[in-house]
Amino acid sequence: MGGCSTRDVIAAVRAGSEAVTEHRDELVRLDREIGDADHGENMERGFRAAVSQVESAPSETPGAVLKLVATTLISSVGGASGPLYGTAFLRAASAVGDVTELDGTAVAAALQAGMEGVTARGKAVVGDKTMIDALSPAVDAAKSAAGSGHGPSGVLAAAAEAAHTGARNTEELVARKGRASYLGERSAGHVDPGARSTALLLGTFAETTGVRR
Amino acid sequence: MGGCSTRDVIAAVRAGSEAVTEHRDELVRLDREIGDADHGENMERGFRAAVSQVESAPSETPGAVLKLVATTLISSVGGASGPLYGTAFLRAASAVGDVTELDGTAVAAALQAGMEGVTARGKAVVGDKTMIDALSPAVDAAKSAAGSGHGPSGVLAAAAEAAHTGARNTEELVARKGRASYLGERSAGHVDPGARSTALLLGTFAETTGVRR
Amino acid sequence: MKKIVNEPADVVAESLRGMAAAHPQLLRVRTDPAVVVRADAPVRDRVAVVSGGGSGHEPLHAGFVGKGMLAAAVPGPVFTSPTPDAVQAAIGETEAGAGVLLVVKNYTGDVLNFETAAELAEVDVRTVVVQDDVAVEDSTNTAGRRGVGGTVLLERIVGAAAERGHDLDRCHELAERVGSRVRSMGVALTAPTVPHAGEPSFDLGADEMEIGIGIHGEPGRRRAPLESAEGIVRRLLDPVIEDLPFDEGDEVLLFTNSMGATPLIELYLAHGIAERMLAERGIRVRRRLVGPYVTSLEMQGMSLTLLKLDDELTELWDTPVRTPALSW
Amino acid sequence: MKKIVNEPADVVAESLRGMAAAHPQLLRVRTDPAVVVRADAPVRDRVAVVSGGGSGHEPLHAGFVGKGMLAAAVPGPVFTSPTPDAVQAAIGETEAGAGVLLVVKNYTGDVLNFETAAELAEVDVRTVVVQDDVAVEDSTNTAGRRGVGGTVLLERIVGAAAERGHDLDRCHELAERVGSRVRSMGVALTAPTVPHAGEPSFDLGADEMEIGIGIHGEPGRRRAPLESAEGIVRRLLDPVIEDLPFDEGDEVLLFTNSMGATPLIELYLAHGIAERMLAERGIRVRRRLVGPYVTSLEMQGMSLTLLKLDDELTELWDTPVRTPALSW
Ligand SMILES: Nc1ncnc2c1ncn2[C@@H]1O[C@H](COP(=O)(O)OP(=O)(O)O)[C@@H](O)[C@H]1O
Ligand SMILES: Nc1ncnc2c1ncn2[C@@H]1O[C@H](COP(=O)(O)OP(=O)(O)O)[C@@H](O)[C@H]1O
Ligand SMILES: [Mg+2]
Ligand SMILES: [Mg+2]
Ligand SMILES: [Mg+2]
Ligand SMILES: [Mg+2]
Repeated sequence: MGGCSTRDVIAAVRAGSEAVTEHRDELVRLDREIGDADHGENMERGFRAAVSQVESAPSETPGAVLKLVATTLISSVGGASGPLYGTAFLRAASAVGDVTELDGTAVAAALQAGMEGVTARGKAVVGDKTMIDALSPAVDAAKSAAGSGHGPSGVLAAAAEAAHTGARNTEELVARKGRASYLGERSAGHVDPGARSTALLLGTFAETTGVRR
Repeated sequence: MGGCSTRDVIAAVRAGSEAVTEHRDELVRLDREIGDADHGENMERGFRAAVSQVESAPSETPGAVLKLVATTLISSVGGASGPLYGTAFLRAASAVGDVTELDGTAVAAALQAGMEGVTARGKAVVGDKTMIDALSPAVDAAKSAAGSGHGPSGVLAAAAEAAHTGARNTEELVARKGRASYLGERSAGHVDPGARSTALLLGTFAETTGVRR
Repeated sequence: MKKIVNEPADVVAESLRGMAAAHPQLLRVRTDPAVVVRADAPVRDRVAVVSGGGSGHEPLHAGFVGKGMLAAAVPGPVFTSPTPDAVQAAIGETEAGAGVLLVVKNYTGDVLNFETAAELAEVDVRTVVVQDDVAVEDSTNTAGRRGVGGTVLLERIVGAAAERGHDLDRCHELAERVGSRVRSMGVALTAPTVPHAGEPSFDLGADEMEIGIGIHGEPGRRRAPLESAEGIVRRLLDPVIEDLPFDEGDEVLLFTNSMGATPLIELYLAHGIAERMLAERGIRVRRRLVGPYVTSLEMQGMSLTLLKLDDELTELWDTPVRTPALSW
Repeated sequence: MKKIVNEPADVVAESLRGMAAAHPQLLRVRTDPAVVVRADAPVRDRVAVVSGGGSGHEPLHAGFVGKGMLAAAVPGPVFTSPTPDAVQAAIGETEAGAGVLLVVKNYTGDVLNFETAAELAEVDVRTVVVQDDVAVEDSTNTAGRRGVGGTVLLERIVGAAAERGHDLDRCHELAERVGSRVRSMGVALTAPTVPHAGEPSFDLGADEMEIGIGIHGEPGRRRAPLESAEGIVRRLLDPVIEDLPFDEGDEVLLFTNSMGATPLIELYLAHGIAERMLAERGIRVRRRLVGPYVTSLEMQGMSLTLLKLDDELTELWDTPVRTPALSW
């Protein structure tokens, strides 16, 4: 059970990009139901750009990769998800500092910092039917997995599982933040697209890290 | 077998108005297929106005009624059919002069004058897929019926029958005049709305006059 | 039928009432018969340029009433030309000693009704018939080419000449000149729905377009599979260019027109392609107009119009205009 | 999907290319990131009023770039707010010593991206957030009211103030004042289709309308049976009037806006009804704007916006403006 290297982080970003491309239409469909039908398009554009940046400018540390992903998402996604995911990756980058390998605790700390970034920008709380509803339980699960000694892959697996449940549970919620909130009660009965993409990314990160172990 | 009085002509106009109202949707549909979907609307508007004019300002002669119908159609229909039907009634009015009753010969002459008016304005010849394709055989039939001594009702009945056949035969024609001509070959396979309304009016006139006899 | 209307029969009258309310500085509206007149009409010693036709093509024509363009517009029922007495009323409201120029789009109904009005008028009336639609290929075996997008360009340029004080002869000559140098072609992606008909004027499959349409929901010359913007623009532009023909070195005004429901984002995209294709042929675009100016209710589609400019036409085009729809 | 486009991903860039070709006198277009800038920018010692947001609302915002209105517009992808670096580029192109006023429609994405740009800017930047949509009833349990039609009025009036040389404080105060006095509400009869999504953003039955829609193809607050124009106008106007509220004797600007595919004939009809209803309440319409100015691609529908005027706002509204979409 080793740490997570720069190469591993790059591989995770690449896999994340493939996953959002593969699920592009699903995310568009979810966003069409309670939003403006662009979340899949936004995520695909952002992660493609991130991959091409990460591949063209070699980064030395996991933190540097995360930071490059952050600035690329901010300057290529737009919409609500661009600044939110961008800030998440930016805070995660700061949290991991310039170590060359992340252990389980560092991964959990990165997730927690990322979530705090999203909250700072977007002011959403749990139950508002946003990506926070996937991220918050993911952070809790990650911390407890790290606390019981899991490495990056175990921490991410725990986080992903919790995020999936959290995302699924957004279905019954009435949105209070983002575009879906305009629908009022009509927003219930649909999964939040941002929560879904968060769960998707964490699941992919967990898988990639698991394989590399 | 008597002549056709002013009252008879007024009754015919009223019946014509009812007929175009009843067949409004049919005429719109025919015009939608090869035109701009307004012929039924145009005819209904025009004949309603004509009836209300004719009923409000008492005319002394058949010619005066026809003239009032003519000017009302001209000032209330618009489109191609307004000036064409208007001119037809205007010329018919001139043709009958100020007699107080029309015999069969007068009716045939009125139809012939009407047709010449349409031709003068619209320059269409038989085969161009216009109201002329109903009117021209109608005039021929009217003249021969009058020649064999028929009164107004017999003349109109002959005219109406020929007009119906003429209208039906427009189906196979390629339009060379009016809006349908823009369709080129695609105009074939549809009955011309103006020919149909001509047949409809003549049929109604024949019926009313027949009943009044 | 998805429309913001009350009784279908009242659409035109109610719409004109709203137009009068919207533009009190620019125009006034007479009803029965319906005529839209420049607020300051009659303008003494100026030729009155008057146009009209069926409604449903807005802003054509009423949206072009004002300084530097039309003295009056005569709106008929939807897709139905106005009657002669309405045209006569417009003449009466605007004639001011210098005569009237009637701008008539070449449709049987418009021609006949305006012709009757001109015959009955007791003032000096001249008529120009616009027939710029190259989609009508065989104009001897048809009612002749339709008047479409070119009408706006003609109304602007002749309106400018009238505003400047040119006499009726000169205005008429200019109108004929514009008419002889302007060509258009249009395409529909969807059919419009006439309010009194209540259903679309023709049926188009989800992947079809109708090429060579007019502006009245008439079906076009032929139906074809929907293409990319590149393909569509080429199908409109090539026949327009070849008809006049427009040649290398010619200076033109390019008018990219939305038929109503095609949004500006698509229209500008198509305009950019047309500019590039013209540049590739060495035809120089000197002036342009882009927007929904000659429409067919809520039809999706577009048309392209080219006008071969000369110095006088260009200069008149640039003079000030102040109407609801065109203003500079 | 019935659209005049090539690759969906290229729609915005290609459309901007066409826009640049269409209006060489008024604006220039920078790509990567996409920014539309006044032809004569930067204008020394003038506050630069800059706005932007997702594309698909044309002419908003790029069509309002020019003298007397916006110094620059920042068009994002369709229905997606632009990124901070695009906003920064617009600031860089237009700032000329008097600071920048960012006009932001209240959507989470726009607010966050413009906020980031403002934080990173090294010049004096002030922001106004437009939130005029009364359809969002419960603004504490939502992302707050959306910015819709009122945006155009604000951009015009503040653009006029900037053109006149008012400083950033004064322009910002005016923007806040307009924002506090403007209210809007919209209805959709059909849904728009986002090019990259390829199908309509929501499904509406043939006899249904969606009330309280935004401008991004978001479904509205509720669905209702389609009504007559009278009914539709009343459903939009009443909540707008009651929200501020607008009272008897108030002087207002009435803005009747098409969401894209609703044709002018219907829009003027609706406008006339709104004028009458306001008159019945003793609210005095002093200025009006009627047309497709804040759209949602090819959506059929309309919105009504009321701005409570005062002498200064009226006077600024009337000053000259010269942009692709608004010009007097
Ligand atoms: N204030 C917020 N805090 C956290 N997440 C938010 C907030 N607003 C929106 N989101 C997330 O962003 C997602 C939508 O992203 P996207 O569709 O890309 O942007 P937009 O809403 O601008 O079109 C939502 O599903 C939600 O998860
Ligand atoms: N030149 C013409 N000569 C005779 N009849 C004509 C001519 N042009 C058109 N018509 C007739 O007019 C009918 C169409 O009338 P209508 O639909 O009311 O007017 P519009 O074509 O202006 O919409 C056609 O069906 C045809 O019979
Ligand atoms: Mg979205
Ligand atoms: Mg017709
Ligand atoms: Mg017609
Ligand atoms: Mg969006």
